[in-house]
Amino acid sequence: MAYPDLFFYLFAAMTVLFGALVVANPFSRSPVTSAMFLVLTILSLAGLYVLLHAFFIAAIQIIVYAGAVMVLFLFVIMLLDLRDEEKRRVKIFGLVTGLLATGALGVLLVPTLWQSGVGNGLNPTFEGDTKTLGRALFSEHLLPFEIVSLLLLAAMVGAILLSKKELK
Amino acid sequence: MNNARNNLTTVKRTELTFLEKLYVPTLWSGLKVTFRHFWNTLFRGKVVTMEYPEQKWTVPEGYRGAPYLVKDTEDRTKCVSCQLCEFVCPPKAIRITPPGPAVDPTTGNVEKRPKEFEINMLRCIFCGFCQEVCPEEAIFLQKDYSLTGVSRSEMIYDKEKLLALGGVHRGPIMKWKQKADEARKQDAFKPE
Amino acid sequence: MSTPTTAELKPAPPPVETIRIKVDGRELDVPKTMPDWQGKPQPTTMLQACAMAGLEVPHYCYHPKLPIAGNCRMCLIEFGTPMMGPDRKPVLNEDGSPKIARSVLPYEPDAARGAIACATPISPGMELYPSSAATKQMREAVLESLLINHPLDCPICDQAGECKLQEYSVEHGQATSRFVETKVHKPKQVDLGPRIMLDDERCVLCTRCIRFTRDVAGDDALGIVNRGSYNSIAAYPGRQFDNNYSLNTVDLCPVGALTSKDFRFQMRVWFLKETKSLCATCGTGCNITAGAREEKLLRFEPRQNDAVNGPWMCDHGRLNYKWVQREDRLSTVISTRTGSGTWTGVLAEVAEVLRNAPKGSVAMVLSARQTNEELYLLNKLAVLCGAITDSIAREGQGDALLVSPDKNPNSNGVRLTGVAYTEMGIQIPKIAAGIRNGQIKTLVVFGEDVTRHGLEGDVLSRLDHLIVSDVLPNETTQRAHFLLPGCAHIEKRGTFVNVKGRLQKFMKAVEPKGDARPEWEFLGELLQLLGRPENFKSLEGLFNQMAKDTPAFAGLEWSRIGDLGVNVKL
Amino acid sequence: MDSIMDFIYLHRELVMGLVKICAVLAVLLPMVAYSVLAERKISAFIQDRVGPNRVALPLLGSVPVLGPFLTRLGIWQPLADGLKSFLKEDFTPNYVRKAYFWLAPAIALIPAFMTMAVIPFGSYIGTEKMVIADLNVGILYTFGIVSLGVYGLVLAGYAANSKYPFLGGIRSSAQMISYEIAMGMSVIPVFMLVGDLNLGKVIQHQSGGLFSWIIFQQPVAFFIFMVAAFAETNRLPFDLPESETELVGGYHTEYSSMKFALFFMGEYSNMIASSAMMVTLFLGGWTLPWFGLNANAPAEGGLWIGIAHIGIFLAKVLVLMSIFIWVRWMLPRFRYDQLMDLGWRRFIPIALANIVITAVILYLKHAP
Repeated sequence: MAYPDLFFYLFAAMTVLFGALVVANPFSRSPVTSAMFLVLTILSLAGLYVLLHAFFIAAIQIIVYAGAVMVLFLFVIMLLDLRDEEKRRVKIFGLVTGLLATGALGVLLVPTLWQSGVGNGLNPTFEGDTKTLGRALFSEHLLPFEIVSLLLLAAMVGAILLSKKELK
Repeated sequence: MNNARNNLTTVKRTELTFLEKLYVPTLWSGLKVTFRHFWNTLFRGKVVTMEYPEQKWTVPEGYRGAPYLVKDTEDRTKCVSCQLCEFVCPPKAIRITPPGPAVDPTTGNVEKRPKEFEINMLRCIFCGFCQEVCPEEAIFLQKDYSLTGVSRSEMIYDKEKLLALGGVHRGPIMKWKQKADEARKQDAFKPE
Repeated sequence: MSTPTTAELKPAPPPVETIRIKVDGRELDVPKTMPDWQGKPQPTTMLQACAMAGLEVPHYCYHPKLPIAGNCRMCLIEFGTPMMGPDRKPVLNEDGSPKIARSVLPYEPDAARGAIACATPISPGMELYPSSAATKQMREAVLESLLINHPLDCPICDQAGECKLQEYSVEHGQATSRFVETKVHKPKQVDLGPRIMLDDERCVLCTRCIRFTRDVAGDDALGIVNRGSYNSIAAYPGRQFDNNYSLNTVDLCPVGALTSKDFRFQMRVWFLKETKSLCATCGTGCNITAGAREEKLLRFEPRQNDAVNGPWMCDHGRLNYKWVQREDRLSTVISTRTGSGTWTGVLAEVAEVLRNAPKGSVAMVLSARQTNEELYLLNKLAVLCGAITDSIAREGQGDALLVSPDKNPNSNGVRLTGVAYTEMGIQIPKIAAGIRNGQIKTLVVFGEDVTRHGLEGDVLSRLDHLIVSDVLPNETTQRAHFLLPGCAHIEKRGTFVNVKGRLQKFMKAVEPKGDARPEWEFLGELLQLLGRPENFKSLEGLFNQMAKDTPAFAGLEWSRIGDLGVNVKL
Repeated sequence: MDSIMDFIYLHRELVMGLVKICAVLAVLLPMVAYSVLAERKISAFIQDRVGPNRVALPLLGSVPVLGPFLTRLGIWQPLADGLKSFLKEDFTPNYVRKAYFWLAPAIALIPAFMTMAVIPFGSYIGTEKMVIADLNVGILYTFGIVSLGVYGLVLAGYAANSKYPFLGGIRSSAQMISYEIAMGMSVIPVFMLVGDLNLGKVIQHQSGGLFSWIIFQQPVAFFIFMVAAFAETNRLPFDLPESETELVGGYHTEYSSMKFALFFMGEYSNMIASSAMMVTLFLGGWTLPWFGLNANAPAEGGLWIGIAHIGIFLAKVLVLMSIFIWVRWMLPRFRYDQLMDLGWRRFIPIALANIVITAVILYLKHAP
């Protein structure tokens, strides 16, 4: 087996395992532990991106998700001191509905992926270096990019407005 | 007439200039100060610290270090084991064993001397109460401030050690000598 | 000779005849007579009147239990009497009140003339000025003259801390002495007797000691010799001051002149933890104050109880404390059967032995040195085992003052708790015979060396089980199969009943050594192991329970006994 | 023997990579140790003291002149410090969250070491490029790793399960996120100038003489980057996560012995990494505009030039390190609101403006 394949299975297994540990950790129900496993999931995902030669996406994944978003999560979890969360019992209703939803999604996704023939001689030609990505974003996908930017801006303005105690 | 509010004076903060807002003058003066000290210490030897075991601090007059027992000029233990220091000692560092009923004929007019006198230097806080309370001027806070030992028991100073460290006190009060002189005078007085 | 111990305070016959006087301007009715040192009514003195007004007049030679000498002059106070006209009628002021003539010196009408308050009786309408400027000046003068030859050696003086001269110098003295001449140095370290050391320099010549030994102890051994400044106390030539009450003079001495050879230079008095206790040397049960520092007993002093011992106690009892903290005292609980060395283990074994003993096979010899509470619990134990019990009488020599011929502190307790109903010791031969013929297999001994009282070693060796509790080792404890170290009375709390039937309690002065525990504690546990749970948790509870169960103590409670005890019906 | 040579020949990249990693660590770890000594010495001189001058090696210490001189210089102090941190009692309070308590020091140290992977610390020795990993997205890698460094601190604060460490952890998370943004934005103009994210290219760009160093073209970017680096490494005047005077040491309050030493090493390796980044991005990397040291060392006979390049790089790093140390004793600590104000309301707008201005200038320059 070639190195890239080996690493692919390693990272893939890690992603799945850590992802499962985020939501269903048998050893700890601490939100901080869940968050830390989410960070590990993100890191393994970044590893997968690297295997796809999408270095930029991998780096951004780490910087934005692991480096910023999850730190903020942690910040909030620690500030709120979610001790009750550790004591909460698993509810049958939540478990059943969750499994149902996952199952349904699986039913949708697996045949689709099966039919699309992923992994069977599909040769990714897209090199994820910054130049190509920049080109693609700012020419071909300019409109969606700008729309998303606007959306984010609106969200930011809204957040600021909401966090202000009183409007002057 | 005047309520408290009227007595308040409000000092207005000085407006900072643009440069000051950029911290530039502060940075510059900080740099100057630190550099001056750096230069003076490194190249002009202006060190304020002392390298302790080799260089020792000259203890000023009146410094209160460890308490030791003193002898008088006639080599007699001044302590009469009145136990006032033991009583007054705030950390209970002093422990005196009185002599008991046996009379030691060699002590002359002084009937009472401590059989044992111990100061636990680990407990002692150098407060000086013992010196202050002593009616016989037998214990003095001396200049030792750095007492070391390798075991706890070593830091309990016994009478011999305290006397050896304390030395001789040349005070004006020689109570027992005075009494002995008086008694001699009285013996010599022969009213006809 | 009448003694203060027998002088119970009898209620004064009503109505009391009173005299109206003024003390420091305050009107006061005082009885016309008061009991003197022997309890006989005598005209009330100025000092007693001031005491009733709540003002203490300083004094050295005066002592309520000694004849009055009036020689120290410390109690001088200024006073006044109603002025009498030539017509033998009181002279009145303008407002109608009687005019008072202050006492003055005969030829110096400006100077007040004091009277010694301890020996001057009061008269109707008299005015006393114990706080006036003149009184203050008199006291200063007296103190100054007392201090002329007194050495300022408080640091080495054992009296420091409980010295009247120190106290009055602070309260009434002046700070400086004007005396410039050479001080007279009187003899120091004078050996008055086997227990007393005299320092003549410190003596203020109050003669309390002389009066005590002459009038109370009945041994006229002391007197004053030499003249003037050289006055000093001495024993008569060729005589020792060695009667059995000599140490009381140390307590009486207001200064540090008379010191106890036993306590001399042992410890400053302010370090002593003082505990109210009793003397357990004889049946009198003198009240004492035990002084100890850091679990070391240092001295016994009499504690005034006019119903028992007055302010005195005998030397023998006073010095009878050293055995308690002897090196060889019993301090380990042990069972020689199993080698167990813990209270739980040994008590369980003892309980097993007693539970399995057939009726009539157990005998108990219980000392009259145990407390009532312990005897009560032991008696319960005896009833439970069907045991035959006895105690041991201890007869000795008594005297007319305090020493009782009964040398057990609690003989009456033994009788009242039912351990020995009749004469103590008559069951002992029966017990010996029972052991010899094999009927008695188990012997419980508390606080006695039975080998010296009719149960010799060869008798004890026939026993199956010998359970012994004691404080000091002896032949019986050496032979014990189960040894339960107990406490001397000074190490525990409890009550004794003295020869006259006074129930008195005592407190714990020092901790027992090693494993030793108060007997009542482990007896309670033993009874519990034998299936007779006791519902007391403290000595107070035990006493109250005993008082309920014992007819002689009916109606008593620990909290109501008081420091001086109560009389019980014998 | 042959088989080993064969293996090296076949896996040349792997072997050379390992050799370079070892070499970098062999330089980095002593540098960490001696920057602690430098910190102590410089702080001592600034405060009119003498600093560590006691540790003497048995044999070297008795060499006539040199021995005492080195001893007074405190040159052996780091050895003693290191030994001490191993020998001290490793105390774990019983209320801590054990797993995180053990992990946090490692998490704090590893990113600091990993940052060094993309730093080009020299040109060539032989045909070997003097960088562990010559990544195309070098700077992005650095930022990614640096952004993970905060976890060590936050987890340490959380693991200790007591007030001061917790506050330290909270502070560090907020502070690191805030200054990462300013830091990231400040370097964008650099890459706009260079036109590539590869750090090797950045150095090539600066090899055209002293004034081609980017610090002269982008002084504002350099300033923001440096200040943000102070904040990212928790150095005074931004050491709020530790601040001894109020938080007793912040996130590492409960740590002792080697675990504490790991935090210490992490802080100093971070300083070294930041200095190395600044040297690479703004100060011309391993180049020197004189003596023909600008160009890459030739493959043949360029060994000494290659070594000189490494030396130049290290010297520049040391200069920046001493600035780091000096500033600590020069400036008082910022208040937390001042810190946030500086990061969000001053540096980010300035950095944004800098990007726009640079873009405009570049457009005008290259406009046809």
